[in-house]
Amino acid sequence: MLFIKRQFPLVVCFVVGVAVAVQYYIPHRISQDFIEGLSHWEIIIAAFAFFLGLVSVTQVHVAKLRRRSPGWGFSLFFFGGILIGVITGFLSRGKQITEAGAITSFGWMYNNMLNPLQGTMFCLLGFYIVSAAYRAFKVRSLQAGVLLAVAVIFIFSRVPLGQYLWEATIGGFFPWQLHQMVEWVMNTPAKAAGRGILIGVSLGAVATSVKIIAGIERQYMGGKD
Amino acid sequence: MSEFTIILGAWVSAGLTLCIFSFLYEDNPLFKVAEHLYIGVTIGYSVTNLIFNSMGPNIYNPLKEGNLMPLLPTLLGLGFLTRFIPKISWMSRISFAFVMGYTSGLSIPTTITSQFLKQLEGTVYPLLTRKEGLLDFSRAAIGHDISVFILVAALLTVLIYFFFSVEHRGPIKAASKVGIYFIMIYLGAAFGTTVMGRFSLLYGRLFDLYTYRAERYYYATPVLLVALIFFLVVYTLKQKNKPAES
Amino acid sequence: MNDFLDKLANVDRRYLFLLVIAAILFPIVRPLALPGLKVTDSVKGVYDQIEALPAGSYIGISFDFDPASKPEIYPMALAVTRHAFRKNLKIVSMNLWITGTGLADEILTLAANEAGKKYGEDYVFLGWQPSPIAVITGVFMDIYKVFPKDQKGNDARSLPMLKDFRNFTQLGYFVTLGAGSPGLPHWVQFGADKYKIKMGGGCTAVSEPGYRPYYPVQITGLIPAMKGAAEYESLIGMPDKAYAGLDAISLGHFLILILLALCNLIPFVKRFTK
Amino acid sequence: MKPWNLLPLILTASLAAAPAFAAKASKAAPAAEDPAMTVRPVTGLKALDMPYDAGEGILVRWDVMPHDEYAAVYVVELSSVSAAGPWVKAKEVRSDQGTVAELGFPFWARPKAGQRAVEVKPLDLFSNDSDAAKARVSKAEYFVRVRATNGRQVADSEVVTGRAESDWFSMPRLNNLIFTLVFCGIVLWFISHARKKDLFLRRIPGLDAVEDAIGRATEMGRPIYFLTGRLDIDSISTIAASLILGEIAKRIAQYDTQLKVPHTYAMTMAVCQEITKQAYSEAGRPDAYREDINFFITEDQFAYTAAVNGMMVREKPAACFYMGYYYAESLLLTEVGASVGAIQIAGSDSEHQLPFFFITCDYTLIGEELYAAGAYLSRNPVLVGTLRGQDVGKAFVMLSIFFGVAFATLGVLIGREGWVTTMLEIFKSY
Repeated sequence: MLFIKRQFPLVVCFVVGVAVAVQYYIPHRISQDFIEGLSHWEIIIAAFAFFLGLVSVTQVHVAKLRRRSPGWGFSLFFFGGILIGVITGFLSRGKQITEAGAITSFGWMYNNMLNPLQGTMFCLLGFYIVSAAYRAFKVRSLQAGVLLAVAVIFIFSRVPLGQYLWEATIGGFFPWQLHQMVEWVMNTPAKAAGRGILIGVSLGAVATSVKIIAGIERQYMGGKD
Repeated sequence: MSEFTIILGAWVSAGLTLCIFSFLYEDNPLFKVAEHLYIGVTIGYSVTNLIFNSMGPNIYNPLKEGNLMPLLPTLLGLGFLTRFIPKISWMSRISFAFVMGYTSGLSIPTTITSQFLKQLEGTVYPLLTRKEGLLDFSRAAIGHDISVFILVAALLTVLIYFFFSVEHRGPIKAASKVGIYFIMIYLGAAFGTTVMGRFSLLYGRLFDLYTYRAERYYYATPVLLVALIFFLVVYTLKQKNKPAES
Repeated sequence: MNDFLDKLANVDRRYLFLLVIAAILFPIVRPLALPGLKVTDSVKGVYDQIEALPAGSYIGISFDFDPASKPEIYPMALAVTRHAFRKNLKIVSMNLWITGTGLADEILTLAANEAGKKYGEDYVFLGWQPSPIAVITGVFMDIYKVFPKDQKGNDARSLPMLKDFRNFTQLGYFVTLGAGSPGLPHWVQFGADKYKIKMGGGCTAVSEPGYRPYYPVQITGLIPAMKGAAEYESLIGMPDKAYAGLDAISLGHFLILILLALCNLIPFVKRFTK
Repeated sequence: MKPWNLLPLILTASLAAAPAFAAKASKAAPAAEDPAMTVRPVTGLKALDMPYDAGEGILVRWDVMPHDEYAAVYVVELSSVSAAGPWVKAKEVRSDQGTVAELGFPFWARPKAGQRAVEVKPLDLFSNDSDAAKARVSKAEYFVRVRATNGRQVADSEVVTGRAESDWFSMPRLNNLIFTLVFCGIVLWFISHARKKDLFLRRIPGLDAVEDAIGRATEMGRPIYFLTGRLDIDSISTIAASLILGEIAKRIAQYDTQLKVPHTYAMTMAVCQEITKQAYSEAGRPDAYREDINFFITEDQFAYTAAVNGMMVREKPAACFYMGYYYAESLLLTEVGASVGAIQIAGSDSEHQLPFFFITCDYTLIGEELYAAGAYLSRNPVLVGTLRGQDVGKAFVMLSIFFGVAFATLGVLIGREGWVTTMLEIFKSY
């Protein structure tokens, strides 16, 4: 019994890992069907696992309601939201537009509730980028200074008014145009640094994957029982 | 799409937008309502999507046609659900093992392709150029050669910065210092280019709110805005003379 | 003086948020038309074609976008429609994105009321039909097979403007203003290339790189994102939402620059006054 | 590198040069037609399996014909019925096209030069997209013919048959395989040899700050938040983040500080529950572990962000950890975290969000540091061994870049650009 509990999962992890890695170098039809099949499996497993999440979030809000802990009223809105999503979804069988081209209730919910909520949360970034710049962009060191200088030049040059002011003031002293210089910074030093980071990440990712497939990193396997 | 649903849509959309914006002022009941409603709706949306667009076509239909393919992944999926029953919750480890093995196996070759080779592809160039058989020393060519040199130097110094098990002393320390500055240039450039997108997002939302002020929508935005401000004032005053609730 | 600087240095961020709202909302209400906008050839490529059309000739406009891409495409669509009405052209319009039907209708009615144009005589809106490729190929052969009824439901053949109009090959010029697919690539491949009519397009910032190769051979002009829309608005001398958009983004950028300067200068100024 | 491998290289160069010369000549050729220039059927026609594919392509090859200089055009035609059967036009090739180089294979996987090479795909011509048709079409045998023409005269070649087969090894990805084996080998070697001596590790400030961030949270009696990123467990960044959670949970277990890990995907939540439970029991405090440390919110990006922001403002956490891959919501989280005065430590490999983490968080782990954090915190000799392996991997990369650039420059210096482009193919992905 111990083998099943302790060793078998590691064997599964090793076999699946090696098979999927080797598949990349085999163009054969069987290998293509194999990887398509497995990614299909992944979708099905994720679908089942979603119920774990559903139970977890419902438990939190049911506990709040039962214990009347502060803010329990808002959990009603949470369950109301689920009902709205599920009822409109089932009424329109998951479709936002009918064949005839009319918008379904699910489509209406998506356009007038989900879209505005997503769009508005997303656009809070416009506010937070300003407050972050004012609070955090202080030049504490030369490094932060370089970061600030490059950011300022990029912000300045991305807008027509910026180019206009640049040409009106000190544009003449430079042999190149503003956008040419900005593009050079983007395509040479900045891109090379970005590449260096990505190459570093690729080595880290491969090392982590090897540790997992080889069964060295097995915290996810849990304890003794 | 009758006129009524359009007007109702405008009021609901403007109302929810203003509730989320109220979070900028401070955390308040209206934001909590919008937040919990938003979480609930997205979960309802996920459940609907799951049933109709994922479980249906991937599990129900194939099984109906006698294809037993989805049985094994269904077992692995059920393995996750054994976490509810402590006695057999060890079975979930087999499902974990499958998922972790799949991810690690898939990521090794794809990472080498997209994050290693593709990045090298754009960096390993000759430091000299030749046109029609002659070494080209024209201004453009020299400029290109210098750019290639900077490209390679930046990449090498950034890689040196990421050395973990080597003492950063002497030449390595110097190179890693240069690497840090190249990283700062990258961060500055990335920050600068993202700012524009954020403001056009904000412009889009305020543009919508502005359109919903029109008479056709029965002045949705102004009415809701006044109601929101009134509510926030009352709420803040109530907060001041009552000790903060948790 | 020092405590004023301290208060300024860590000012409550909500004042900054008010500044941001002001910077973005003000140009929406009243466009500032900030300087610096240079008109590019690709936008002129569309403007010149419409400008050259004699009064009374047909122009086709397809509104291929949805609410999500409204900030970028709505202004250019409005500008092109206004330009067509000012040149007294007869507009034959339709849309490939079902979710954009309401917006297309809004633009046409707004521009028509402004220019005093009548539906059925000066412009026609055929609406949406499923399967875009079939629609595009169909309208170049016989529009009445694809659109027996217009978007408002009356019989297309009965509209006075369409009396002697059979299909899109009779258009003096055609413009598609879109946010992705189905859109410009399909109009070029199944429409303009096949039936050799002059065509132009407008697109969002994210799809511009993909559409750039079509210009100038397969399309005479391309209006790229909000900047292109603002250029078109300046060409027809009616600064509106696109200008406001560009102004808003410019003001936003300059707000950040001022704040960056401020938060870094305060420590220096404090050192002097101490 | 076997010598015969260079043969195709030289032939390709000459072959590539010949048509270019031919094209130039034809432009210069007088308009008057030379009666002797008759178009003759192509010789040496072969229909082979297209190498390194899943059985979709047939590689049609035929000799370079003398009349190529007069800009002849070749039309490759296929028939699924018979040698005389109805012919379907597969591809049209001018005389200056159809070289081996156009197939896009690196030099170590390129078919023999000396003949024209054109790929045709029966699936594009004969299948109606239904799976049954696709399977039948790709297994069938086809009759192949090449029609040479110069606009007036037409000469058909004899008919050959060919079939597309599935191939077992993708030779063009040989460089990818070698780099992968080298790296995996280095990492495994250092893991097996890591047990003996203790290795030096440079300081990562962000990770040294973990200890006092937890201490501060304990003093203030406020919770600690740990986020594992926007992606599900099918991304290696999320796995790295959950391994770091294990290390941090071990430290938190000793103090009675509340740890909260809000999740956006259920599979990640399940894995993290197991890792957290294991961490608490390894720290000797299985009693302190509570099942609701890891909890699910929703999969939607901004609903999750709104919920976490709401929690932050209401519970005012003392420390926030943002590990894993993030998208635009990074600034929303860190800006609200900063407004409630939390110590914020981020570690991410999403290069487009690093600037926002860098300016708003107290410490930021950049790219590879996210993958080193687990080993760095655990100080377990085996895991630290992998860091050494990663460094040796980086040294190997730097050497190959250095020598790659040096050889390329040398190649240009002594005028052998052909060598340079060929050698640079090693650093490309196929």
